[in-house]
Amino acid sequence: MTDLVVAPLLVALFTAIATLPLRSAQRVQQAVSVFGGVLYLVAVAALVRAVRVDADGYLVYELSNWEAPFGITLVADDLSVLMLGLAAVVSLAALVFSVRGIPEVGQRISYHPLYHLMVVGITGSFLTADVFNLFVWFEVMLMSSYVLVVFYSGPDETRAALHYAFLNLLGSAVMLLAIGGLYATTGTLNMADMAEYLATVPASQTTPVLGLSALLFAVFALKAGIVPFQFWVPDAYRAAPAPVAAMLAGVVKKVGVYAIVRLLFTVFSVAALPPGLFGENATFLAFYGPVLLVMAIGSVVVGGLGAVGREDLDGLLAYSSIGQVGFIVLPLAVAASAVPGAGAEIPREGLVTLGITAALVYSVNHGLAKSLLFFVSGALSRTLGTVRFDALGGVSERNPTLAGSFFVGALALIGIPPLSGFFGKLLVFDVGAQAGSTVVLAVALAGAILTIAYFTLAWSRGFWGPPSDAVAGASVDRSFVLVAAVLAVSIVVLGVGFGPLYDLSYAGAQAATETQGYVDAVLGGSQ
Amino acid sequence: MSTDTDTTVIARTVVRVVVPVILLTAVALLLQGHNLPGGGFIAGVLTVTAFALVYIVFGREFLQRELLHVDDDGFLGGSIGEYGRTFTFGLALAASSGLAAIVVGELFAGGRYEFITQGVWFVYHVPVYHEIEIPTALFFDLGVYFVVVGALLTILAVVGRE
Amino acid sequence: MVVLGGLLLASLVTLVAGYRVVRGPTTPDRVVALDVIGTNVVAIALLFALVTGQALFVDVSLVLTIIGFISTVAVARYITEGDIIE
Amino acid sequence: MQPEPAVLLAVLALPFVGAAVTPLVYRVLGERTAYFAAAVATACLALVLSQHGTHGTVSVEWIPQLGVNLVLYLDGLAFLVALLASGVGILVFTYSGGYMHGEPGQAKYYTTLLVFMGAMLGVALAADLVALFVFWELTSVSSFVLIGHYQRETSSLYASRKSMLITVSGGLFMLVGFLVLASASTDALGTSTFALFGYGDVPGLVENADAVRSTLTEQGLLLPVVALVGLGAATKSAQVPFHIWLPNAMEAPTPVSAFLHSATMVKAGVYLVGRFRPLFVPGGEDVYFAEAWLPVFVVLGLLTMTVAAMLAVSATDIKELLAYSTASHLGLIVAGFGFAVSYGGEAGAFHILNHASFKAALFLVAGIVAHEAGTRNIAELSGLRDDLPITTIIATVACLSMAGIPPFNGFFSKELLFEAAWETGAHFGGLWFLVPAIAVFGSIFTFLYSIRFLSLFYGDRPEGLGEVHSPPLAMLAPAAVLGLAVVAISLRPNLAIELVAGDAYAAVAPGEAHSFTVPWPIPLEPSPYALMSLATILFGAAAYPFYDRLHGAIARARTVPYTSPNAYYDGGLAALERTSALVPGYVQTRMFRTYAASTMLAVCALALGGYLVAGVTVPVPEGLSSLTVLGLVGGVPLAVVLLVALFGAAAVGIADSHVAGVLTLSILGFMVAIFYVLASAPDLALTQLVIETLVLLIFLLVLDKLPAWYGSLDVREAVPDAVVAGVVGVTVTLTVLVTTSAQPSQNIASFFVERAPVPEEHGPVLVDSGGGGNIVNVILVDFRAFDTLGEITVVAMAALAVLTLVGMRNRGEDV
Repeated sequence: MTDLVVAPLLVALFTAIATLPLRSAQRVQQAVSVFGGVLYLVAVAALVRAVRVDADGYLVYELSNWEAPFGITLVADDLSVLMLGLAAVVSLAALVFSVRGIPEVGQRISYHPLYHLMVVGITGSFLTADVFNLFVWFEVMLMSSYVLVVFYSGPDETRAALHYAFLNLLGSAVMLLAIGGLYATTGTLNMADMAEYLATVPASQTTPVLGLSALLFAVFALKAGIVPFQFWVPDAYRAAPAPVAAMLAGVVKKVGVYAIVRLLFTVFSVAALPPGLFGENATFLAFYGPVLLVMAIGSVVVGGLGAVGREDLDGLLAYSSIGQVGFIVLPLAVAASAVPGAGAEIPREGLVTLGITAALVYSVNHGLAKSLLFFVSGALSRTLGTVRFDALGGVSERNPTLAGSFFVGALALIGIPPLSGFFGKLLVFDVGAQAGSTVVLAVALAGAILTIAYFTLAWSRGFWGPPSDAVAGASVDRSFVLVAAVLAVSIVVLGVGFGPLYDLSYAGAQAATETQGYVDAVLGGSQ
Repeated sequence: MSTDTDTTVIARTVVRVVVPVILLTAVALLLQGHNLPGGGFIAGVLTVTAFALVYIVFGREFLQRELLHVDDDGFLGGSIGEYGRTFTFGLALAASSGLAAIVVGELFAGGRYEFITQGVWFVYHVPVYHEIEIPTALFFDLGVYFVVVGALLTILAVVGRE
Repeated sequence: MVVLGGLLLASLVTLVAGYRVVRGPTTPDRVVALDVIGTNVVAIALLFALVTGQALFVDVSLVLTIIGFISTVAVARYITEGDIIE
Repeated sequence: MQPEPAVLLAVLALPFVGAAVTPLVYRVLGERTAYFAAAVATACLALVLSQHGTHGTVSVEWIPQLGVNLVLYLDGLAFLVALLASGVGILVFTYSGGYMHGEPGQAKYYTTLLVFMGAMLGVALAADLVALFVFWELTSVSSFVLIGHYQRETSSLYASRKSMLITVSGGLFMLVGFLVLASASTDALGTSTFALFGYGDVPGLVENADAVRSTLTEQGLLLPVVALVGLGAATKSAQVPFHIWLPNAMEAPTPVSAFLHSATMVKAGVYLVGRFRPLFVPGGEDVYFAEAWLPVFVVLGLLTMTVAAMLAVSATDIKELLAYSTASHLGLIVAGFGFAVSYGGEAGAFHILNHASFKAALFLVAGIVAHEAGTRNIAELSGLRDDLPITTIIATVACLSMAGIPPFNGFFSKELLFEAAWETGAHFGGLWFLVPAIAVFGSIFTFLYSIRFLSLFYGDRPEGLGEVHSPPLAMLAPAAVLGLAVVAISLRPNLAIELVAGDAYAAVAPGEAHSFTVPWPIPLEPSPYALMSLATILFGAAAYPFYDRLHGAIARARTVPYTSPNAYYDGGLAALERTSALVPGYVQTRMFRTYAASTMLAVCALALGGYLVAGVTVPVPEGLSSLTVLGLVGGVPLAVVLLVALFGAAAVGIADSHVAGVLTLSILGFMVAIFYVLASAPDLALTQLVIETLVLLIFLLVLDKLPAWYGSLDVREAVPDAVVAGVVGVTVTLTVLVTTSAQPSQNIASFFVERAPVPEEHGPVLVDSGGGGNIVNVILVDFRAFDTLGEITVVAMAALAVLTLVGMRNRGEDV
């Protein structure tokens, strides 16, 4: 049943369509919407199962019945289904949270369709094997997220959304330029076809491709909020309603990360550089290794430093997202430098897989933990009307479950065992240690210490201390507590039983580096 | 407030004549799209310009009451509600026509047709035309048409209201 | 040759009208100039259809002809009423 | 004899299971939950005791993919620490039953304490480095929660954050050390291993100590690994300069201080040093030196021993005194383990036991004093012996032991340290004699504050001291048990060594090791170390009359700027917050101009960097040399069209009003349409023209909502903007030039051209071809209909966007 590949996307799309005319029947609309979220999770689960059980590990779907590379192809492999799984879990949690967490008028006007269309965009981005189609799903994802960020339409929200929208529109223009250039240079839009072409044609014929790939990379980095493309992040996350912030930080950011991994490691890793700066036999990754490293360091430093001094929980979480994405990019930088031909002293293929595995594990952990933290912040904001630290305090006395969930999420991001975040940190450190890179280790340690510094600060200012008047008189909606608690439990479970997540991430990392497997799966299907 | 006195007779008369022509062109573009310049998108935009012309020359009230026969009952109702239903229908149509391919594939071709597989159906021995070509893509294009019409009119109406 | 000359002429007119759009000085000046450009685009499309023998471009001219005046009407309304939709 | 796997697992599981059910138990038992917890601890102790004398590994598969398993290892050292964790646990839980009477948050308190106990047992038993780290950090986190128990107090919040920052950060450094070690093990053992002790077919690091050590030395990683592991140990065991969190940690309820911050958790650090000792100290008879290891830990230990003892003299609060004293004694143990000679290991192993016995007793005594007398200020306390007779006896025994007076147990372990220090100093001679000298110097201060603490119970009872109650039995009994333990070990030190400490020594000694004995009741033969002990006591006694002066002098010395680690901690955090303010100040300025400029410059840098690295050559556009390529027929008009478009674009920038700007923009639209016509793209031309009209309408709708004036142009802003724009322009132009000149050997376009129309031979139904004459449309609705589907959702969302913006305006979150 290869139709399973397109199933999650269709579920989300039809849910969006179904919620559109139900605007007058609020309860029905919410029920349909949440049911759609559940169905999406089921569809993704079925797809994960199909890909994992299927011996090849690739499910290829050729839309409109046109064979690759001519039509648009969707590919579900270990890498994309891992990300889809994360998206399904976080999006369902955010959806349940939204039912009470978004003002009713807003839900009626447009929230549910926009939300599901965002999921459509995310799903399409994870699955597509066509660069232009990727652009389309990016647009779908971004268009909906612009609106969701500006949802409350106050002056702050409008400013944040404007910055978000303008910067990403610039990004879209750049992406279009890059895609046009890639088409002109390689004669194809299909990623597998492009990879095969780049691998077979001498480097001298495709010299512009590195620069074009750099343009694409910049756009993905913009989506992922990696320094120096992080400018939109703090304000947008702060302005967005909590479930949207959770989705942006938890999943949309990971779309950028996914795209970087997919394009750099699956497609451009096989492209050879002309002899020059990086010596003979260098591939594009030789160029990206140092670039990623610098960007990772910048992210860890800017995000970590920025978070320490914030006066409100949302701001802290937003800056933290910049810092945490640095931890995802850091092992990718090591992996890129370790690819054979990337100019590393000793190319170590094991390190490449390990680096990507670390990035994927960290992505999943960050997706769960950061969305959990945004939910707690949203629950407080919805109940108290503010998340400024000077108005918080004593939440752990008033609502131990909510506070406990926050604690678990914060510890997961710090990397305390046996939570899922610990293994993320462990793998990042391990990548640094195995690469023998003092810089990587120093940056990771500094970032981790900054993480402890800001989360202990948030905890002591917001959750301990004497309860403020606002906190003492407030009672948090049960659905918020439930969502937070379920995610907290899942973080503990994923940590204690880390094996399956590791297997999935490792398989994902292997899928990312298996260019030939990807090419064979996509192009072989038609021959 | 009637807008009848605001615009000149010339304008109103010209619009009366031109709007049907525009709509007819739009439909023609929609139908010929598969073989000649045209298609759902351009047809949709053209339809919207026709509505825009009515808006400008006759006013919103006239369009709602006289042409669409709806009352302006609030932000999500009235003409805006109608436009909303239009693009919803368009989306549903486009997506369903894609889904139909899967279903047809399951039923008749052993699951061989993927999402949005299009086909062409030729009907022979039709008087005058001899043969007619009916592309299934037409349904998809129709969806595109309704989305464009509904969405652009929504924007026009909402912004115009302000 | 005549057709080619026509194309050149239309381009020249477009150029002159473009100057008027840029310079103004009043909005009506600009609108009228823009209308002139529109008309010339119709001409260019038709001439091009003649040159290449592709009838397709007649469609373009047709559509432009029937909607070309909308912007003029809209701007006119904007100038007189300050708002184009009541 | 091998340990019983089920028993070891049960030891580990019991506290966690207990913790899980504690909230429920608390609902039933209320404050008597203390005795439930004590029962759990008793069960653990019984299980630990049942494994006395066994030795070996037990492994449970956890994450075999990573080579990480739950490997438990029992030997003398693990047994000793497990014994302390569960044994002191029983006493502390019982004591809490009295101490915590009427306190808030008891369910959380007992849950966390049980989690801590489980984690501590885990630290003691884990032989897999990752598993060890797991439990290690768990103790830090439970300590964080317990220090913050009085969560409304600012001082608790400060203390808990400090301990978390220092111990967890230190733990991360340790983790890095572990990973470097594991990475090096690949080269040393042929396979990467996290196991300290081998199990199954997994090799252990300690068993292959020589190979691991030589590999580390070769790779220059020996000192880094020792230092990283040492950082973990030093932060956890409050070694100078990381001792600063321990005095603040006294904000925790006193039973917690006794349990975590004296008897067990802080022992995790010294335990770690002991654990790694056989890996880094070479075995053999006449080994006096261990590369990297000895310098690091002897210096760290002796420094801490001395500095912390001096700080204890300057303390004004009894718990503060005990906290510094704890750090000092941990320094002693670290120094002991640091020495390569066997006495060092003996001193460390034995002192772990001794220190736990007397220090836990003293903490419980301090708790009784604070609880019953209502103050912890040393200056206000004196002559308590009449009010607290039994407590006084306990305190006397424990203080004399702490002071190192024979024949109390503290003396023997300190004597062993002196032996180690003297032997090492004498072996190398010269400056090395400083080592025993410093050991004596530090011990004098230990003697001083021990006697000072003791004096609280003797002398005159001050006027200001109010009524002092008798402590409840639940508080007195545990202290008495610990006091009796001190007496018992003091009476039969060699039995204690034979039963517990000897095995612990064997565990920290490299290679095969035997137990040891100490001369009881006092060493009779004159020896340098006996003299050192004598000197300590004599100097101490001589200096005691000047205690107050010393107290004042050290307190004043602490105020010297730049010498206090606390000032660095506080200053560091403050500096961090100041630096943090720079991020919104300089990076996240909320100025779109900066954002866009930085983003675009970064994009351009990446692209240009890419072109540069790949060595792109800029092709000369052929179009410039000959207009004919633009199309034989449309050549000149095309040039004119593009030229007009260019001027139109430029004119938009200088238009004097919005309407003028919008109308000028229309020129551009028309020119593009003509361009499409000339380029034979009727579809595009059509779309362009209709969209042009619509855009104009929408512009006109919103024009009067826009501000009429944007502000004047500032040259200082305009020039950088122009530069950025120029760079972007160059990048885009370059991209277009280099890509349009590329000649790919494949192209999917030809496929579309071929397949789009209806083929000659078609049946009644056709699905293999596009079936349409208009390729553009066939691509849109067939070949790439999926893209179109995405794009129409974008169009629909644009409508929803406008609806949302207008509909939600000014409603905010309040609706």
